[in-house]
Amino acid sequence: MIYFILISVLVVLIIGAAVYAIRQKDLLYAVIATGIISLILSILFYMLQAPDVALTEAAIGVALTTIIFIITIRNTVRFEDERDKKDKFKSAVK
Amino acid sequence: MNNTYFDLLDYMIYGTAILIILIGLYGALVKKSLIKIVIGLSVVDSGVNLLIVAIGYLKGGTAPIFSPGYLANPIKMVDPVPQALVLTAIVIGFGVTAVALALVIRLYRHHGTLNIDEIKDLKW
Amino acid sequence: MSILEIIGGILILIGSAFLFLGALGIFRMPDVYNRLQAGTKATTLGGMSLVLGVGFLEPSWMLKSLIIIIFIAYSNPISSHALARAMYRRGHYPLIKDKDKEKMDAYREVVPHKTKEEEKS
Amino acid sequence: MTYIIYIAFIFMAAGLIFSAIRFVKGPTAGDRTVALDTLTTIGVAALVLLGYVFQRFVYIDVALVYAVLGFIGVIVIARYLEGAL
Repeated sequence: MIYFILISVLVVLIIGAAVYAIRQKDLLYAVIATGIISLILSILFYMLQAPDVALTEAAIGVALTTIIFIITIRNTVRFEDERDKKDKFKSAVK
Repeated sequence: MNNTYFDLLDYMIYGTAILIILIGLYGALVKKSLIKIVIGLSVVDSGVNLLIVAIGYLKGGTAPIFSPGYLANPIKMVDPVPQALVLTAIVIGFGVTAVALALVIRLYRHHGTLNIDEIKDLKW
Repeated sequence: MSILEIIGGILILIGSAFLFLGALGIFRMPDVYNRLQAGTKATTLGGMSLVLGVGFLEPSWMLKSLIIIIFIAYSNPISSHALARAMYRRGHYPLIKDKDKEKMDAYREVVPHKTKEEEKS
Repeated sequence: MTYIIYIAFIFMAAGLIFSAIRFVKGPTAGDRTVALDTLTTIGVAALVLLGYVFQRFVYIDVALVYAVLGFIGVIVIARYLEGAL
């Protein structure tokens, strides 16, 4: 029964994070949401008795994916609708 | 501590994985921003990995790793083949994401925008 | 029930309670710095206590538990400090009166950040 | 002992829910990053406790890797917000 509660919470959180990552206009928040998706997915792999997959997902999904998305956002624009507002700290690329 | 807790939860995992795939597919097909499309592809990747691992799960099984704790008390193991496949698929998914983001940066430096409606010419 | 199991159970209860209180603090506190204080200190204590409790329950796991405790003890303060400095340099003031904000602006030579007027732009 | 672990799991599930609510509500980027940090710490604790429940010594390595690498994402986001990446 206790696993039912824990897995229900994890399932609700991962679906909510996926919807948030798709619907959010600010791309930085969407990237943080993908980090949360990766975290919850790692715990689900762990509960599905696959610790090696959970280890790889933790190493790649949390650290490396976040880093390359942040570098891309820093080199391009932060907001999905570019004409709305620019990031204050965006440095000139071109 | 008994391990037979997966009664209807495996169906729940299947439904979750399919729902995540559909959400990511919606994002990859509908959104206009290129980075949002890459995020959608990444979400699809996560859902596919979860689905394949959930297919290989066996009720009451343990991880397919030999260790002294297992040899003292042997019980049945889950299927190791989907785990090996997913282990490769995660790394390949990261490579795909990295290449796609590199192309996004190149496109932005050439066109000055990320909206795919404004990127029309094929040659760059 | 041996003495090690009793100690481990008490440590696990304390740890999970502090994890819950840290998350509740994140939910209830009014601004960024208070949330940092609740969400990092309380969860650091909670996580360390829970991992130590598991180490007491299974005494052969104690070495790996201590290694996890060391990693929590260095990774959590680093991330919280980096985040607090980023929010300060970005120009976020805590919930204080207006005349105290000028005191905070007096540190601009030491740590450059955006002032109250620049924040609006 | 079983009930103690049940209570701990219920506490951690409630903590996950509260952090997720702050992540959705939080007005600034710092609030959401703090929520990610708290989720990471609660995740490490949950992994260790699940490893005890499953009674496999190998499972603790996942929590170890998570504790080592989990804060890098937060630091990168903080450096980006600072404007110094």
